[in-house]
Amino acid sequence: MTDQPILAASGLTKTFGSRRDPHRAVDGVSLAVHAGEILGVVGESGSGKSTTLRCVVGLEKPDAGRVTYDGLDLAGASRDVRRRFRRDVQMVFQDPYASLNPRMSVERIVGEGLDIHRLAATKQARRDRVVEVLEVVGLDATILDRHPRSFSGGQRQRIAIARALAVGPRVLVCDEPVSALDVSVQAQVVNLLLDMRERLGMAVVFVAHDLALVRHLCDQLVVMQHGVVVESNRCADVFATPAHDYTRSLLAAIPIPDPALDRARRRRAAGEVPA
Amino acid sequence: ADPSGPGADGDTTLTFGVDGTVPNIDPVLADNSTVDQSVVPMYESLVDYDPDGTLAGRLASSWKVADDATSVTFTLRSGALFHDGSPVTAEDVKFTLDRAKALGLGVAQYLTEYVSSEVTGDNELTVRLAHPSTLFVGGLAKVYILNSKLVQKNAGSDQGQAWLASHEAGSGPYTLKTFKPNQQIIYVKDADYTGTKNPDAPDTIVYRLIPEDAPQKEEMLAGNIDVSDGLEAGPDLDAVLADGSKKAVELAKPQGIYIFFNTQRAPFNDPKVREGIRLAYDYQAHVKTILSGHGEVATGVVPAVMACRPDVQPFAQDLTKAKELLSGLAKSGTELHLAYQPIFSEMSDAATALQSSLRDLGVKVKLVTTDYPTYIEDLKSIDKTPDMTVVWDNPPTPDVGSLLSTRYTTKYVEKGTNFGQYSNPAVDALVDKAIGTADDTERCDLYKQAQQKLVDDSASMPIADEVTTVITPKNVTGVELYPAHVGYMPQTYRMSN
Amino acid sequence: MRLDLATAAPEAAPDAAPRPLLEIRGLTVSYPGPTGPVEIVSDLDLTVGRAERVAIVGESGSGKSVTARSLLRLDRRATVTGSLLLDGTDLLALGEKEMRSYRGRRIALMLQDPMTTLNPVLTVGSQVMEALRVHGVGKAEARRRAIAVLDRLGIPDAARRMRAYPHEFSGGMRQRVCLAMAIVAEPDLLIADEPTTALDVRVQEQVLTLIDSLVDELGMGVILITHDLGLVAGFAERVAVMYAGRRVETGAVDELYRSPRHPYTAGLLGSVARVDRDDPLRPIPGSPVMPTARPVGCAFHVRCAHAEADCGVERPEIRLVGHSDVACHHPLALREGA
Amino acid sequence: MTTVAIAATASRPRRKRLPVLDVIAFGAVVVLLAMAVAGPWLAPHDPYQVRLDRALLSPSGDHLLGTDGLGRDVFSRILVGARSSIFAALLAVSGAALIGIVVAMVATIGPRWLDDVVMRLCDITLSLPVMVMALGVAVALGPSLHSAIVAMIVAWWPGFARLARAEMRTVLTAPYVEAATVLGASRARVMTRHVLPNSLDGVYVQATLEIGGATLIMAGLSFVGAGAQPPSAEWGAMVENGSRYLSSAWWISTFPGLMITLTALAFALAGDALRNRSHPDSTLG
Amino acid sequence: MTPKDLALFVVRRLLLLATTLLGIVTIVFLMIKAIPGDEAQAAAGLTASPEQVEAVRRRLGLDDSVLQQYVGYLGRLLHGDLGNSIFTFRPVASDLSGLIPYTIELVVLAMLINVSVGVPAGMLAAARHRSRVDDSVRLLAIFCGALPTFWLAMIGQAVIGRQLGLTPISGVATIGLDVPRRTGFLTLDSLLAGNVVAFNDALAHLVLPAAVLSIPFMSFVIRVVRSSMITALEADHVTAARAKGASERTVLVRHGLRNAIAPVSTLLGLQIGWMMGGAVLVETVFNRPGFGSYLTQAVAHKDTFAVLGMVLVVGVIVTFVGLVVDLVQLVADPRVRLLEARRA
Ligand SMILES: Nc1ncnc2c1ncn2[C@@H]1O[C@H](COP(=O)(O)OP(=O)(O)OP(=O)(O)O)[C@@H](O)[C@H]1O
Ligand SMILES: Nc1ncnc2c1ncn2[C@@H]1O[C@H](COP(=O)(O)OP(=O)(O)OP(=O)(O)O)[C@@H](O)[C@H]1O
Ligand SMILES: [Mg+2]
Ligand SMILES: [Mg+2]
Repeated sequence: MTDQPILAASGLTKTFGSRRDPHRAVDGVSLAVHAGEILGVVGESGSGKSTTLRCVVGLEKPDAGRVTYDGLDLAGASRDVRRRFRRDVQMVFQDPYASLNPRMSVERIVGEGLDIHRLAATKQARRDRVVEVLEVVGLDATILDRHPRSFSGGQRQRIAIARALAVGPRVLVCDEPVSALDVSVQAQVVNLLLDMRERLGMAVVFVAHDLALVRHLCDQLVVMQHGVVVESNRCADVFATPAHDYTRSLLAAIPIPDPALDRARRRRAAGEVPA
Repeated sequence: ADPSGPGADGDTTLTFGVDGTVPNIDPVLADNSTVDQSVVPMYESLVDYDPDGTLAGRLASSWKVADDATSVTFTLRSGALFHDGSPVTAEDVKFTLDRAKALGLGVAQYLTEYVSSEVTGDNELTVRLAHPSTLFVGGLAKVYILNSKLVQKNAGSDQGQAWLASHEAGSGPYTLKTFKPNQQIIYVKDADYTGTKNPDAPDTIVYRLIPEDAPQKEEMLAGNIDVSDGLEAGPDLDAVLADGSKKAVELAKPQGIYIFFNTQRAPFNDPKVREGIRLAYDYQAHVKTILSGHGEVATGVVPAVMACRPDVQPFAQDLTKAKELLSGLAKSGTELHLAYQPIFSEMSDAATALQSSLRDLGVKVKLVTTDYPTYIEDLKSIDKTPDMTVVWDNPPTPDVGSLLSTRYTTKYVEKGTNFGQYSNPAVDALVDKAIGTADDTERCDLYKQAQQKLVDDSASMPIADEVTTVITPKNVTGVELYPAHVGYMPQTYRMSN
Repeated sequence: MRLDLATAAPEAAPDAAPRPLLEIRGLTVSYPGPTGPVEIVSDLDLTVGRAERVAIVGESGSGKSVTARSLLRLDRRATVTGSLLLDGTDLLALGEKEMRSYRGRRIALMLQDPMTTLNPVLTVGSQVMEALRVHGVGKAEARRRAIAVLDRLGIPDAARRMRAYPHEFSGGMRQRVCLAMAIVAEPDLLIADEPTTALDVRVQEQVLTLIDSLVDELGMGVILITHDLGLVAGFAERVAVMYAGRRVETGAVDELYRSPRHPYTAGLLGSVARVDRDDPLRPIPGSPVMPTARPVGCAFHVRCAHAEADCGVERPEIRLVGHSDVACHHPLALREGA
Repeated sequence: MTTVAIAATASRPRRKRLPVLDVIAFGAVVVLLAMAVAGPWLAPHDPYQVRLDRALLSPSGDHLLGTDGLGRDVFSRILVGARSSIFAALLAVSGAALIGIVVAMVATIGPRWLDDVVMRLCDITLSLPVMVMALGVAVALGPSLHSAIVAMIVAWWPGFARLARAEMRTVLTAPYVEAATVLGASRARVMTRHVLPNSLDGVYVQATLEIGGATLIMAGLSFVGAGAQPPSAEWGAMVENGSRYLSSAWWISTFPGLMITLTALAFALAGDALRNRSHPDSTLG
Repeated sequence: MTPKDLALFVVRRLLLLATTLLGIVTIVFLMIKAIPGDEAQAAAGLTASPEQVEAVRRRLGLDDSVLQQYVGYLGRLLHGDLGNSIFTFRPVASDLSGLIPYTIELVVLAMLINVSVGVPAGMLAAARHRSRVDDSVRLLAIFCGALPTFWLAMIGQAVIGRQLGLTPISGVATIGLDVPRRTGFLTLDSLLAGNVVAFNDALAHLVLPAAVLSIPFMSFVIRVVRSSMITALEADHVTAARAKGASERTVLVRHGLRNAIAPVSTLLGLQIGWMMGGAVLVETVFNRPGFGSYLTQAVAHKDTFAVLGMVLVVGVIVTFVGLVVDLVQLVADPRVRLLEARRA
């Protein structure tokens, strides 16, 4: 881990809605992720997590703020840098059913990035690389010609991750990659991400609802509320000593899969806020 | 419902099925035969042709053509009254003629020679003409005299056009009860009519305007119409006649179906080619099948009912000769355009049949649609005039000269009435001379010579003279053809019990 | 907190009958498929006592919602067999009209997604009132009780908010309205089908707390359906785990969490991240099996780390192991210490 | 990390048996198209040969469906007319669909104002009924089958444009399109590889459904004289031509009328079947 | 949505309407320019003398630049001047104002039939989704949509009108039954005149054409009602309603139909315009005066101003109907209100 973050955003602001009725979805958000680090972003629905991420990867144009990649401001960056950014920063989406083009075979889906960035000289080279990344995510070569509709949600999410991995990114931005999956499958994907950080030294930005999962996975944590970062710290520290009331209320609501502990927690919580 | 019989109060009603549209009953539009039959019960003209072809006075008790034929003096029938009770005066006649001329519409076409009128008394006026013309008086048969005071009272800046479109201002045997544009017209007999009375005429006349074939036929079959000319021979007609309450009267019309060539342009500047086409058509079959027998094969350039016609053999098909005459045309591969008006099935049938015959002879024909106003417009330029056009033609007036001069003389080339743009000095001379000739026999002879020349030169291709079958209740008599009017003349019908 | 709900519950018999509130015996639900009927839920047994909280847990497609709907006989296309005894009355033997009078009044259903459970074109109030109106309660009375319930569930200014439309409410408020619709007629049994899946942890917590307090106050039984074992630990008294349309394990909550006997239950527990411990996640390999494509034998054996030869041959019957009912040929041993 | 074996049990949709009605509909469409292609070679008589001596013959061995008022063989004319009747409809619909798709694409990629302008234009055009529009065009270009086709394209492209645009907008926000963008795909690549292929299903289905309607409108136009002109054997024109003989020679207009209904029915059912397969019960219609 | 929002909505819609109308007018104007032939000649009538044509040309400003002409054309339109018909020799505007009531009467009755048959049929199919009833209704709907209107009209006339004698064959009223024309709507006028016989007669003349006109449209209504009801009935709130103990009737109407109003009303709004097109055929065959038969005649006689005037009028009517549909949806569907409120 170097001091220079690979990817950082500062002062991101994004407003939706009409001029008469503006709605500030993201308001001065800053975050940074270093190589080999997993950054978690949590906050309740509508707090601006997705919008922040979309601004970071360039799917949305922020009204203010800047995104730096390897210390270079993307706004004024050369074409070359921007191309490298496109290759090095990849994204995984929440809905595994909508994130794969239903008309493409697995080979074409996963290989698309290779085509775009001309990373495979021959067809065979492309195929080899596709098989390689499929194996990384725990799938095998037999599925190359199949289409997304014949896969389960967990398998799709693996394919989506493989697509991102194919171009050899340094940062993987994941917007709730497991929320739509079954509990058993969620754990598979989370383990996969951990494994990749280990093996490839990739940085990961991980957005989630599930705080227990975030605690399990992340090194750094950003807590958002109403488009604003209310807390940003090392993950363990946030859980140990939450600084903000909002964070505390979030933590208090996390269920514990242990009847006795959970009953106790619930009693505590009920005493505090019936809202 | 049996409206043909006496009503509860002994009144008689006759319902006519009228095949066409009448959006407007301004008599200035009476050049259109449907409008003509819609206004004729309500109005009178100065003169009209009787069924035997003689020109007789109506509102005019007498008229005198000046010796140089450049003016005519009319004396009006005394005591004639408009429906509002005001007398018919020479002023009204002058108003009517001036109005038509000023509007330049419809019957104005019969007034091309008209310059002005000079009223010389309540019942007398003199009309000045631009050129000597024996045709002028006959043309007045469809110029209906308007009640000038009534019209002026209701006129805006439009010469009363808007008002007359749905009101009447006439002196005829019937008054208007209701007029619903394109739907129905109801007339009631005017007890105070001052002309020759027809006591047996129906008390009420109803026109139902049904332009489409299908509903017209259905209404007839259902017995909702008493009088119709819309049924062809065949099962439909038989069905209507079956119960014995109806009869059919055949009337020969001064109307024929023609094909006109653009004689000013290749290939039809060659009379041989025109003849070839003429010989290619099956006239007998046209009458038998397309007209369902309601007509006769044409025997000259003017309809057979007209006077002053030369003896001409009926036209007939001769494919061998046609093939020979058309071989050059066939070889050239030229595609000829044949224009027709799609709203009239006889025309589209004839066009289709001719196209098929010519195809057998190797001549390519393309059918193109037109409509009457466009056609007339196109006739104003030789270039725009189609190679061939199939069209109904009826003489402007029953005087053969009116037809010969407007259709076949150089004066009318590119004027919109010479359908073939036909120009032949010999014909011009004969027709001009005839028109200026006051003597009947001599004039007639000149007309015959002109017609013979036109036939020999294949100036046009007359196909058939038409006959209408009028179906009426058994008790109706007096169904006759008045040559200036090709539609119904209900005021002349007589009903007996 | 005063309750104004007493008026419509004449038969809330507190004389603690030995008979459970709901007794499900051999519930089997099948749907017509392209090649004949497909059994989605097979041979399910479950009992719910008064004021008891029972959870049904299972992954997507395991037949939880089908079970819930069949308890109210909502699906005309479904063939439901077995017996469903509510207070001794077999629901499956009722005529459609009688059944209708049970729905909402005796058994209520609360659905997963608050946005789709509320009709977007009707006011919130009218939808809550509907649950009473269809059972013949007068308009004014229904209105009064609807307001009372909304008020009770913490909707501020309930009388005025009755006129609002669902989209004018926040997610948490909508969820309360759904709950209000379900309980306004004071049912004996509330079935909540994943009532909190789409919600944030905090709202989820609030809704469960509300249901909890209602159980205490009204003495109704609750079946809570969820896919998240983590969620119900502190809520339910008993838990039934379903896999591919079959119950694989039922037990008292403490027992089941401490020492799951079925490998699937253990797998689910191993997949849940715990905020209080740093255990690595131990996911179940593969993906859940649909009831429509159940493998022969134990449906779980293709994913099971403890599977042996007989698992792929014969379907294990439910039997009592320790304090739990388990359908497994090779149940896990009792865990020590926990 | 273990490699997960992908069991064959993964929910692969079972191939459904084609319903009988769908089979019939697709069969009828195929037969009709075959007729349109091969009609002229199948016709036992020259469909344009006027034989005034054989007019109005009732159906017989020689003239299976009788002859018309000019003695032409009705059966042969129906066979030959299939081409103008069906192809005209096909042409009109595919022309409208094509223009609609292109316009939708331009509106989708183009700047906001262009999108606004295009959609306004669609609204305006949609506010004029096809029949009225077609008659207007017939006046402008002269009545003919070509004008009728042009008119229908003019009247119908906005429908397709709206449909395609709506689908494209939806697809454009689909995560897989965003994924491609994040991968660095160019706008052109995104449009052609991802958006276009995934947004045309609705258009295809709609087009199939509309072909039946187009046949009817074409026939209607011919009926009022603004469509195909003699001697064309277009079915609507044939019905019109035969309407005079409805009570005496019913066969002249009845058979082409039946063919029109049959064609419309076949395409409507086929379109319906297509739609049910692509997304059952979810769209209009 | 506050009254202010509603007012804003209406104003915005009216502005939109204005641009649409302007668009239609522009298209019509361009069509006039595009049609070959001399406009002045057409306006003056074909038999007009060259001097008259020139006078008309000057009066209509046709010697000005195209832009000036466009402005002039707009000005004339504002005064209700649609030009003169070369066929009826009357101002197109006055022709149309006399005829449109007939068409509207026809379209309104056809719409009533359409809705009162189509909606219940669609609901029935949706309620019995995937049953034999559903299949038959669907098939019937498709079949209705495959019948050529003009053909149906001819058959209806021959069979129902003539052979069975159930309805009059053609026309709008029995000859001789006259009521004073006040509104132009025959049914309304006869009611105003207190003449029941005339009212029944007018209605009898309307029934068959309206039924014929409505049949193909019914096909769409049935299908749209069916599919949007099916969608609506699949929603969770329907399950919730059933779970409350609501009867099938309540579910169908309150939760099904109510939620299907938006797509159905959109379709019905569009259909009013399409019906005006369909009226062309029906009016021709039934010999009804009206907008359709006027249009066919105008086309047959190449009556440019009449055709374009009509295009304009239909455009205006359809656009206004669109506005009404929008308002209906605004009232009936709070989701639309939300959308509008957001857009404001
Ligand atoms: N394209 C958009 N147009 C208008 N508003 C938007 C748009 N995208 C997001 N918003 C709004 O911005 C706010 C933040 O949304 P965002 O999706 O970033 O939240 P989130 O934290 O990701 O929520 P969730 O957990 O539900 O995914 C929300 O109120 C949302 O409605
Ligand atoms: N109406 C139906 N007709 C046919 N099959 C159905 C029907 N409803 C559900 N199923 C099938 O039954 C199975 C179980 O569905 P169910 O909705 O009960 O699952 P669930 O456990 O509630 O899952 P989830 O967590 O996704 O809600 C699924 O395979 C589904 O495809
Ligand atoms: Mg999000
Ligand atoms: Mg479920």
